[in-house]
Amino acid sequence: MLREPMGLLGIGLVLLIVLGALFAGLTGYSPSKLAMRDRFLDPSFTHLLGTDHLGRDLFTRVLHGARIALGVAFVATGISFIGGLILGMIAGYGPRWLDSLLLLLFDSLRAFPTVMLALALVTLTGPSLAAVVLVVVLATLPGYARVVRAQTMSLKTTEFVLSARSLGAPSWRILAVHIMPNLIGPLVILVSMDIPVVITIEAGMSFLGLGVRPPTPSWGAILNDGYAFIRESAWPAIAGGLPIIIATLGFTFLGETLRDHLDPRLRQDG
Amino acid sequence: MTPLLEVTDVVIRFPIHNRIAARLTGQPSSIEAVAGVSFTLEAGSTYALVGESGSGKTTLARAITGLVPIESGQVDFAGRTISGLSETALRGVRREIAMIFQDPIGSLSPRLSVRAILAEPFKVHGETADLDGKIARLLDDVGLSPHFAQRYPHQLSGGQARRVSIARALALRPKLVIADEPTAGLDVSIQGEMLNLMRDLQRKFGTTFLMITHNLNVVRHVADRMAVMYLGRIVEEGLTDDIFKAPRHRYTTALLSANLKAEPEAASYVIEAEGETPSLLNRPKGCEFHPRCLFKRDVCRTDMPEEQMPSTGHRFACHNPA
Amino acid sequence: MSPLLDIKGLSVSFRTPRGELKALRDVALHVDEGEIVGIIGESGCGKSTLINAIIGLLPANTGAVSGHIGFDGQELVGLPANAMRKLRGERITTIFQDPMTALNPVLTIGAQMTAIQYRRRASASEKRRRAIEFLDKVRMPDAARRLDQYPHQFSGGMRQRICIAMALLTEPDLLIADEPTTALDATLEVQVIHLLRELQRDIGCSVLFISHHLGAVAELCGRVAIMYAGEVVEQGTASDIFRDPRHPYTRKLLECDPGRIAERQEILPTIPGELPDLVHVPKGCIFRDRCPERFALCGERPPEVTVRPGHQAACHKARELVAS
Amino acid sequence: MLLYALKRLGLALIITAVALILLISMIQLIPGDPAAVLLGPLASPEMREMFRQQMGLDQPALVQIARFFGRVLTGDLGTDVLTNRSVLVTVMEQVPFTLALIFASITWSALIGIPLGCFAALYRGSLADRIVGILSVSSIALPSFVIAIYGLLLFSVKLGWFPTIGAGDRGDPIDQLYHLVLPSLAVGLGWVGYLARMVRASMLEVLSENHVRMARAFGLEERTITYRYALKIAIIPTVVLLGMGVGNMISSAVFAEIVFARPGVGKLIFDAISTRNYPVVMGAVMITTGFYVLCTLIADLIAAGLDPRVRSTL
Amino acid sequence: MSGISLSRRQMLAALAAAGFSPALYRSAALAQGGKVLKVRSYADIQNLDPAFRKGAPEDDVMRNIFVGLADMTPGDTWKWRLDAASKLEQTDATHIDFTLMDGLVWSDGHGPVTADDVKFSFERMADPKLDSPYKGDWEVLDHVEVKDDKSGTIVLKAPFPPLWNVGLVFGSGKIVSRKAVEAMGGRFDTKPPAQSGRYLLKEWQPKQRVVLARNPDWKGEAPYFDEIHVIPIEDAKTAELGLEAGDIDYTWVEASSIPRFKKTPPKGGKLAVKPSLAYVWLGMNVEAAPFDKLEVRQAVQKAIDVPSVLEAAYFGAAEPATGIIAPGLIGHREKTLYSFNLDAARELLKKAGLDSGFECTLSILNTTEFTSAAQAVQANLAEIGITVTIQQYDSGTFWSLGDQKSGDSWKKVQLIINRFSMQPDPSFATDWFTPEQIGVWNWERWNSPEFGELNKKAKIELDTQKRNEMYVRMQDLMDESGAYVFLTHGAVGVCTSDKIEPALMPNGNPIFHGFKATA
Repeated sequence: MLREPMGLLGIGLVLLIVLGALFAGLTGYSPSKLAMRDRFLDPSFTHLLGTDHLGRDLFTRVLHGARIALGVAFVATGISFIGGLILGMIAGYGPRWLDSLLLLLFDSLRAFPTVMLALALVTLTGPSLAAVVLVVVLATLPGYARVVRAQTMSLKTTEFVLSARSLGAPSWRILAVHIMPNLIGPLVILVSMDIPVVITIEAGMSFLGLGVRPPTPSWGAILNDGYAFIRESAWPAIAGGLPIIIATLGFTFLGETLRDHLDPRLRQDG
Repeated sequence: MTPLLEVTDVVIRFPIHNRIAARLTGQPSSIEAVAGVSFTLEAGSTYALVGESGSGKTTLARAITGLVPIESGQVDFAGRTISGLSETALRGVRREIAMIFQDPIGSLSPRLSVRAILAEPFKVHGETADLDGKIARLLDDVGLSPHFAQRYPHQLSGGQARRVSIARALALRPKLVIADEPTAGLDVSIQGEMLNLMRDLQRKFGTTFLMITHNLNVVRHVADRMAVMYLGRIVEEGLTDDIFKAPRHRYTTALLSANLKAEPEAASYVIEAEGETPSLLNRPKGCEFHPRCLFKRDVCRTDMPEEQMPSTGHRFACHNPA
Repeated sequence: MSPLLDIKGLSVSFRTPRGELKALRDVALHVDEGEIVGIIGESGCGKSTLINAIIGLLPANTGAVSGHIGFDGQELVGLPANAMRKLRGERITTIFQDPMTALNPVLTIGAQMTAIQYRRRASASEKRRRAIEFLDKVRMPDAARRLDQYPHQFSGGMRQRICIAMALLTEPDLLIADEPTTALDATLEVQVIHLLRELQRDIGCSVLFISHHLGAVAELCGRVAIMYAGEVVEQGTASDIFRDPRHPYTRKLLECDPGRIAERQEILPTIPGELPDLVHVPKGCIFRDRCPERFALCGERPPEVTVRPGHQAACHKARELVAS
Repeated sequence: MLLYALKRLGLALIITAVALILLISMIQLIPGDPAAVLLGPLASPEMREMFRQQMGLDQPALVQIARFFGRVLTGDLGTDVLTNRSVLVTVMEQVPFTLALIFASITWSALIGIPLGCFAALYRGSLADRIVGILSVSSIALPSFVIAIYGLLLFSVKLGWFPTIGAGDRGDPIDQLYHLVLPSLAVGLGWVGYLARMVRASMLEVLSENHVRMARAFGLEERTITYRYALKIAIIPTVVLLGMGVGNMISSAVFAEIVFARPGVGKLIFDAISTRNYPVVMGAVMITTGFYVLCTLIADLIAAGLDPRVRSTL
Repeated sequence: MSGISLSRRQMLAALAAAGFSPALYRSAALAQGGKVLKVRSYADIQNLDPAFRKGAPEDDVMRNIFVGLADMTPGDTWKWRLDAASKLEQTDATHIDFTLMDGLVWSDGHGPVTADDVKFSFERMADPKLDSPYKGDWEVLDHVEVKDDKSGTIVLKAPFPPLWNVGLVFGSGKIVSRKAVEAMGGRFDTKPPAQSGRYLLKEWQPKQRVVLARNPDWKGEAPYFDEIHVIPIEDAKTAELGLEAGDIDYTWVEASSIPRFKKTPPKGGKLAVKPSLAYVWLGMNVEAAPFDKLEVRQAVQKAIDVPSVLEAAYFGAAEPATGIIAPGLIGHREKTLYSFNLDAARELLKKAGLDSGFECTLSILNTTEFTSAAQAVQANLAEIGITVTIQQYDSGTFWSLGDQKSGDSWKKVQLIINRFSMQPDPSFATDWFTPEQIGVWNWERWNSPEFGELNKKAKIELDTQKRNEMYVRMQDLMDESGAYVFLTHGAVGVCTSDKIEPALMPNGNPIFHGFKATA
């Protein structure tokens, strides 16, 4: 795993973000303390990424933003992962009527434009991290469920599942012992490559004014503030956009190397 | 004494993908994989179902243990009717009937260790007392050293994987083992080992074997009785020796002749069957083998041959037998 | 005259996580013009690596390739990729094992058969005519109409005939058939083997026929080579090999074939033991720890013993092991 | 083929219906009295009551749903309470602009993304493949409104090449095209990367198949195999992907419509929700959901058409 | 340009091939002939009936397609001037005589504009049956006497000075044609039946633009431009860039951009800063604990450092406010009664027994301006132990927060930052803080009968000195209630292209027909 350069790059970037999130408090600045005097400062040694329109240190806010990004990313994709896994398996292995019902539900949810979903939900619950997580879950869960359903249906006819049935194993055991372990690998890869999309959804919601409550320093909020004062200084927008790119690169390469390693077919052991 | 397994007039039908289109355009909306098959299996013996791909032999085998639904007909096992039972009712039966599948490595769950694979039958039926002891004994029965328990399927050779699936099948000492192409995917040198192993286990535990294969050489050495299947029907059935010595149905003769011997300049082989097995979507009229048969007569084209019994236990259905 | 294909001292190794896997070691084999040579070998004996070496399609993790592959006087080992590519499809063609996946599912048969004639300066209709001619040769009924159909509209047997027609379409000097009948039913296998023999006589190309089915090789091939764990252990005419095998592995292989055993046996013969690990190749004879005839001398590398003209076996006891 | 299309169309209608039922139930939960928000607190109680009647909000949810679908079947999507013009007209006026934006974005991102994917697959493992990999992933990560603003700054203000605002004069297609360039750049850029990665993955899958090995054995050039034969198969899953993408591209279109002040359905929905203009919300969502389902259906049909194995079974 | 009939695909290919020759685009835009004025509005028009107009976008358009008896003079001081009237005179406290100018005629052949049309236009505004949201502007109207087809007298029930600052000059004073409007059932929306202004509504492309074309029958002073394109642009950033790229000739900018444009003027344009009449304030719901205690409210009043809040929200472009009435209007106060004093604030909290601090919410509209201001207030209140959670709302939810008739959010609201726009008459500010407005616009739910009385009297007080004292007293009452912290009146930055000379009211509102090209 560690030999491919892409794998190293992926792990390195993800580690960078996780470390950033852990040591956010050590930069010596508070993420929300206002300092009007030194607003829109360019990056310097005292302020690695400069300061925003309220004079707050952007590097600190980005690090605190990492906590939110990772939080939203892992909580949201976690829920979608588990929800998608269970619903997908039920749809794939269960009776046909249940399958078409669930499929109908998945497709209807996916038919909803994401922004429409976000708008309706946020007006429902008010802007908060929970709303962002809920939007992300509703936007990604149907996709995972469909993938799991497709794989469950192909695994259903494999000989090791038939032999388990011929032993008299009940359905739940077949799902848990034989089908799920073979699903987890590809699903983890799909989910890890979806994390960047999740982060951009949060950024998009902040842009529409539906994001997290100020002064929470989510990357989307920083980017959105940077957008509003783009003419004053380009740095806040860059400071907001850069971590999103780094996170995306990190998780995507991590996902790809995971895929090469978890998919036995691609393994080249001669 | 009553036979261990009795299959009478079993018909199995599969719906094809879009029924509406088929019904509108007059095509058949489903295909008949097994078209009325009957045979009996004596306890302790080995019975072979022989046929080429598309003959329905695998479908029939899977139907016996309820993996594939039967449209009509009946399956009796040790005096009890087991066709049409619900999944839960079938669980008891499935202790008595075990299955070995065709792909040596593909029939083992890729993410489980050999130990977990062998523990599965015991866990499913709640006999987990002295689990490790049982597993060790099973590995020994099939000639695998204990350290194989930690290996994973993709780390096994074809032969080793086949031994694991045999061990799994014998875990609960079933009365009947249905082996689907046990020698497929194995080299000739290893096939012998597998057949010897199955013979020893039969002698040791009195297990009855129903073997599904297309390899006539194997059948000649292992099976007591055999049946030849073509397009979902049994065209000839009888003692293995009788059929090898005097095959009557033209398809059986073709099969035997196509079985190339490893002797150069042996009598140059006359091809006794043309073309290939037709698709089940449009079954030929009359005797279904007539399009490929070199000895067909006009009657073969129009009506189905009656079944004849030249000697006890030997039957076939052919208008112009060998 | 020199053989069409002359392989001497060919060795191929692969880089694997466990180390250098020596798939082929010092293989010598030749095919004369118009001759059908069979290669018998069980899984893991290196026959696929041999084919890939000949047609220059070794996989990415190939390590060292040494020795010589002479083809009509031209040395193929080390030949630049482009020059090798020109040979493939023109003078050397291949048929593969699984007909179901050998054809491009989204192109019609006609399109695929004209595509492989891209080197010939001929009009499209001329290429179509030639395709139909070869489909007739492989006894495809109503070839003209079926040219515009797609692979999934043909049965397994039909698809293998199409592959054979494609392979012979360019009238190659050497046709390599890699287990062409393994995936077919017996009745069909017989027809394909007869077809191959007939077409070989008609076109006169040499054929390298690889299989693990002894009956098929015996039926089709003039000369036979037996491969075991990356080495050619014995080669000679078909009658010599099948009647008077001199290498213990060949003898055991023939003994195990249930088809050859006349009487019904209680215990079937087998070759006990496992294939050797080709990363740490054992010293001396490769078959040593599974060989019933092994004795002290087997520790050293066995010489190429010529039992009679054209019949060699790599075993110290080759001369004594006369058929009982 | 027709029968399959009809079956899918039926399914499509059901999906749109379920999506709308989800929407109506969600609207029921939204706090605040829509009438008050829409008419403003100045409006008198009687006016508010009359308005709530008109929008049918005083009925229980089920009646509302039944009434809504009843009217929809007759082609009447209700009237926009503010401008009391028919919702159908209000929404359909905006649809062409969003369609133009979406198809412009998809066209250029496919024209660049797909060949890029093939190129990366052809030279897999090389430095070029890695660079394409990094670029395509970064393009996915960049939110479209950031690209939009930088595009505006560079191309409109500094270089003055492209207009900043609106969708161009109605009669003049050239002018409309000029107004499409920057917005489609912003919306489409993410798609270039996504398509490149997807095409590369499905191409590698196809290149490992047996018939490609056979093509190589016949001496065909790697380039011909990749671009002519493997692409024909690899394009099939990509078309399905494009169908789904075009469908929910309305979400990313909203950002471009806001930043470039373009008319469009995305912004129409955004404004309608903010002013609680439910008839317009319902009508617009119904048309966008219908559009999504239609796109996925068309994409599936094209994919089925491209794959002879599927085509023959329909 | 339209001669080439290229298929869409060829066009894309041609453009790609030609590398998007920019020259082609630039020339195309200018070659449209005729003088065209392109201006921004913040939203699309929805209803052009004076009685049911929605907001500023409709006002800007109506000002050009309709005429009123009078309108506001562009410039820096608020005074009215004659528009379609040749004579307009307040003869006594309750009578105003008017005479229409000659040659005023309705479009689409609806005949001349008559005094009867003026009677119809004003009486329909006050008509309870029509129930116009703006009926308050003319509630004091008794009836309109028609002398002849050109002149008449407006008879009021009581003296009403604000009429001259609002009713007569702005939207509610626009004259519509009785014949045409009654033919459409008494009201219209986006298709005005008859127009008589300097321009006519030529075309409306929803969400895209409104095109006004010169009215050939206009007899008065001819406006400079042939056509006016009103383009709805929500995003301020886009509008600024549009101006600098030359796609629009007029836009207002956010206060926070004013310092930047002062330092470096917009490319190809100029900035004018106008004092805004609007008022921004921090309100406290007097019924929501702990703000039901006077000491807590006064503590908050003393804890807010207004300049720091303005620095955060407007980058110093806006001056602190002393009340809800902007400078230059009657009733403007010199300074507030409370002042920034943290220790006093902490003292007051201790008195209220809350010196250990407490939590509360601050509800705002989700714009950048308010978000920044809220975070500054949050920081200020944190100094005295109050932890504030900021609740951002989209416009739909925000504007119904305090409205009693739409749910129960009015109970939960604690702190609010809000901004009301205004007309140049003090009554327009004080009206919203009266007891009658509790549960409508008086979200602080501050009930001061004295304030209500003063508001009624001031509206009909003719003596400006007395009126001034009343409004000052009313704002003092607001200070004493503790429920209000006045922040600013904001600032209006107007950017116009160098090529045009804008006609702006004192608060920056545009009079498009007054726009001219620079000399």
